[in-house]
Amino acid sequence: MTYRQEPLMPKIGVVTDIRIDTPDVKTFRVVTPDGKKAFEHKPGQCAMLSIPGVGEAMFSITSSPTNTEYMEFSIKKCGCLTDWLHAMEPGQQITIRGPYGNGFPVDTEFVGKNMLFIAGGIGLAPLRSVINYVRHYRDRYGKIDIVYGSRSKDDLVDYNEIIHEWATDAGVSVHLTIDREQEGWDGHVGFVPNYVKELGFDTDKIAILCGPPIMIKFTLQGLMDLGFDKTQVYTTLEMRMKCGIGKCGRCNVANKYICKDGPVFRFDALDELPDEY
Amino acid sequence: MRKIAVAKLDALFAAMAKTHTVYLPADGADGRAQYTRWEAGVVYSTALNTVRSAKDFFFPQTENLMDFKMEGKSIELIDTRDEGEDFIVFGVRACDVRSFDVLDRVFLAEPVDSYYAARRAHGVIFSMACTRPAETCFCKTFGIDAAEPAGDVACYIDADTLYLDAKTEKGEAVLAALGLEDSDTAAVDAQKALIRERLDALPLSGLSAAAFGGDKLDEYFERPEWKTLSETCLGCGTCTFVCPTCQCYDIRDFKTNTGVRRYRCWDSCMYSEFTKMSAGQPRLTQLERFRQRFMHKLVYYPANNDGIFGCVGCGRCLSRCPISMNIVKVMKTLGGKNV
Amino acid sequence: MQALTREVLLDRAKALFADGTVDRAYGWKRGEFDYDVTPGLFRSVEEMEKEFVFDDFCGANFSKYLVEETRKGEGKILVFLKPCDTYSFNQLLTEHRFDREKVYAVGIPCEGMADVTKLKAEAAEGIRSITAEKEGFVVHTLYDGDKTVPRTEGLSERCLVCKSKKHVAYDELLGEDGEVADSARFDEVARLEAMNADERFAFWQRELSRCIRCNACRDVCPACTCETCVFNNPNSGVESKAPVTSFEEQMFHIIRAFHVAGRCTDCGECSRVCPQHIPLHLLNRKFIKDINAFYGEYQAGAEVGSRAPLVNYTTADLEPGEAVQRGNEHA
Amino acid sequence: MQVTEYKPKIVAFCCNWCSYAGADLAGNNRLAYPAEVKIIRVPCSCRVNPMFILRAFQRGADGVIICGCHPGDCHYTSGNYYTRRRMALLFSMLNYLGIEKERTRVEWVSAAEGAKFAATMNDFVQTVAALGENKRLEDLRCKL
Repeated sequence: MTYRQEPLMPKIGVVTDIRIDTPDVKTFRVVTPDGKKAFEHKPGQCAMLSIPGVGEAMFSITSSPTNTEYMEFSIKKCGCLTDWLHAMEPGQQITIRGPYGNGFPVDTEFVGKNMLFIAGGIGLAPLRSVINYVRHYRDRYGKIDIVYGSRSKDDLVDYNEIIHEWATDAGVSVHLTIDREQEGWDGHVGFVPNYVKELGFDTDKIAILCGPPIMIKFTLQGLMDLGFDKTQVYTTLEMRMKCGIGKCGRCNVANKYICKDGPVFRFDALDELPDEY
Repeated sequence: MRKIAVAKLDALFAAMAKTHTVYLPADGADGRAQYTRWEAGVVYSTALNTVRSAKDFFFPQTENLMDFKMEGKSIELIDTRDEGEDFIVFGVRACDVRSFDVLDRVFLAEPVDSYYAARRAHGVIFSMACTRPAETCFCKTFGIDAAEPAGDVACYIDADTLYLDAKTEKGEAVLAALGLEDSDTAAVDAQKALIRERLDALPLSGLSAAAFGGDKLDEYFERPEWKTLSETCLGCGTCTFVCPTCQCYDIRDFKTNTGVRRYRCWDSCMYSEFTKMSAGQPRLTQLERFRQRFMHKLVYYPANNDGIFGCVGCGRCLSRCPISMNIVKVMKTLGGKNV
Repeated sequence: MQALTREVLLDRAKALFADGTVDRAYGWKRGEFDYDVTPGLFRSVEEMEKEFVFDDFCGANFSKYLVEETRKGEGKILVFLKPCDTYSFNQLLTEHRFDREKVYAVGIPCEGMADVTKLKAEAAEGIRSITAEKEGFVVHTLYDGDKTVPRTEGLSERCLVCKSKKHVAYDELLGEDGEVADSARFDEVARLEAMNADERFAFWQRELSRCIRCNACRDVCPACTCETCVFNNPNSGVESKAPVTSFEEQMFHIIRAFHVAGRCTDCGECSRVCPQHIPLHLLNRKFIKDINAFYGEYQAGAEVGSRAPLVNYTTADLEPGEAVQRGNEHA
Repeated sequence: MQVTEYKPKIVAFCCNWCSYAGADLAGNNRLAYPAEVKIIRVPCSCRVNPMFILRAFQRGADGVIICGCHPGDCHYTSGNYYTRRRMALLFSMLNYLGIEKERTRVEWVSAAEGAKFAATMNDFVQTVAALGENKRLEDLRCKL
């Protein structure tokens, strides 16, 4: 008896385009060697990318499932593998396997709702796929608000897409902020949690948070103060992963495996888990 | 039920070896039993248990997953899986047999791990009843009956006779091909009664796991006792590596002279770098790592697997831990009178 | 049987807690059976009264725990040190690994500690209890009645060849101090040296191939106190977790032993904790024996501040080529 | 069938201040030594960590030689004295583990000793060639 299907066996992917987003974030476009998408995914799902001999790691898929041609990954340079990825040139092959994780409930709980996306820094990466998905099926959802902040103007990921595509859509409001005053920036200055409070959103919407833990903590508090319920707020978690399929045993928080049962969690569900993430 | 004289064990193994590779416990260089590939001259050891568990047969400490050849910008993926060979593991104790169920629920859950599944399909388990359970044994706590070991074929040694009882079709097929003499069950029944008597007399026979289970997260997670229990833990991997049910693994790449070999190896939640990311470390101290291991066995695993515990009571960690800290002490400390 | 009873130690600990000298104490904790004693940190007299033990199964050496524990809290830590533990204690002090001011060390005599594996081997399966009597260890078995194991057969190897009954560090001493012993601890090394290369290779392959890379030998070693071990460091290029090939087994054990060469006090903890019973002390002792032969007698930890042989030299040191010859010849 | 002559792979760690220059001099003087000797330049012989030596064997070296300044001539005053002690203990340990002792060597070669460098390498290659391939300290995976 032979089991030909092996979840740990990756596919070969080709990096066809590398876009420099910020000084430490690049966005990689990946297709199979015959030019197709490696696999279909849901917004918020992840994939294991690897350079053999360097390592394998989980990254969120930043492109929307509605993109039928390729997948994109926005990756911040922060370790051994990401250093290598950043040093790559287009045409380089990598390995890819997935999709992993639960993704956002875009076709169930989100349908018909107003949406509030709140991201900080590279935290925009997992949200971008949802934002573009929601924009693509615009009539299924209500009003869209996007709050996005980063250290400086140069650290805003996907700046051009935000300004020229998202902000120009009907029914989409984009609120950008940077941490400190900067020359050439006439937008808002301040941290995301405060900005969210200042903007003072109505509670008739779903909020999705993604960013550094400290931002999530204070933004969630801010949303609670505005009257949001934990059942309206979603986030994604990050843990070390090796297998991506709930077997290698390192990404669990209590009995939930982040790679399989996550990375997307609603805050009321997260409350039931111990604070070990 | 079938039988064969213990004096003819070698002939039995030789017959098995015609169709299967046979592994059995044999005393090693250090005088302690280890699973060994049978060949003429290898003597079956009746020692209660091997130092390493039997999980190696299905989930070896290291195994190659695939190879990569890299040239310029391109990567070639080479599937190195082979068909595998049929094998028999003889003399597996009841606790270790249960450990395969525990591992199955991880590796055979969708998506199925093909490496593990192939080995499981090829392996035939001959279990052995424990006539002399040790003071460190507590399989009964987890509902395992050492008098009635599961597996494909259950074996009993009584005086000069080995009795073999096929439990599955796979086991029956192997036994049928061996052409053994039929036997009544009288001797085995008597032995079962004796074993159960002995199990009841063990110092840990009263240990109960009823206080633990999938719904006990809140009850145990924040308990202050974790600090004192884990305080002198060395953070080594002994308990996890001798444990028959510990299944955490790492996937690593080795650069050969011409390419890359991706392999997997056992990993331990006790290691500080187990969960370390470039973005941070969710389990900062040994307390969290220690807690993870025992919570996984006693709470998380049952929560995900219909209440089955992730411990089989084999007692290996009881005798191997460098600081003699173990799951029994953890259960007794946390569970108090209920244990 | 130990010269001092649990009560003597306990009384002293109580007094030290009572007069405020210490606010916590390292000591041995009673286990599930007679032999599975756990090293533990006690925070009160009550805890000690309940769980503290001192008998023939208290092999664990507390010195290494002091590295982390002395970084916490303001008060002093009471630690009981057997003679061999005091050498580790001194060696850590020499390397400035902990604050001596935060420790109150009580030296206690040791009559040698039991090796449970040896007793288990004698008793086959099932130990109901073990008592140390004059004639030896009396093992009350589950199935075979009582068995008496002569003390010399039940003691750990390291205790049978004990290098010293003398305490080299303490704030106070309970009981009698002993003398540095004329130990036969290098005999086994010499026996290996006398073999030919093929035999030695076969011996070590047989032993090291059992290694499961649990790292217990490293993690228990009082000389291994790097904050991040090279074998755990992904940037070292040698990070590894499993003995994938025989090379990796050798690599790990050579480097482990080499890294503590000249600093290893021969406390024997590595061999005590090895779940696979690999005689790891034979690697460490080879280094000690060579150091003694090449550079003069040196006992790590014998005095605080002594310069370890590998961070020292003389202009007349012997050449590596000769060393290999001598390493065999002086056998 | 033609039998190709076995050529051992040798890794030579050479101190930048002496033997590395010595190797240069050997080249300039057209003193031949086998091409199988792969030189790795190190700032001082005491830069050579025991791990480097084991790694060389892992990756397929059949012999490892460390060349440094003559005792007393270290560019950093005393580096080679430490090398001498370390390697004495390491080589003795390798021997104790049953690794052929002829596979490891330390030689002191100054920048002026081009001839000694060539002679040392020739001799070492011959010695190792006589032993054959390193089987005891190799990592079979590297052969893939």
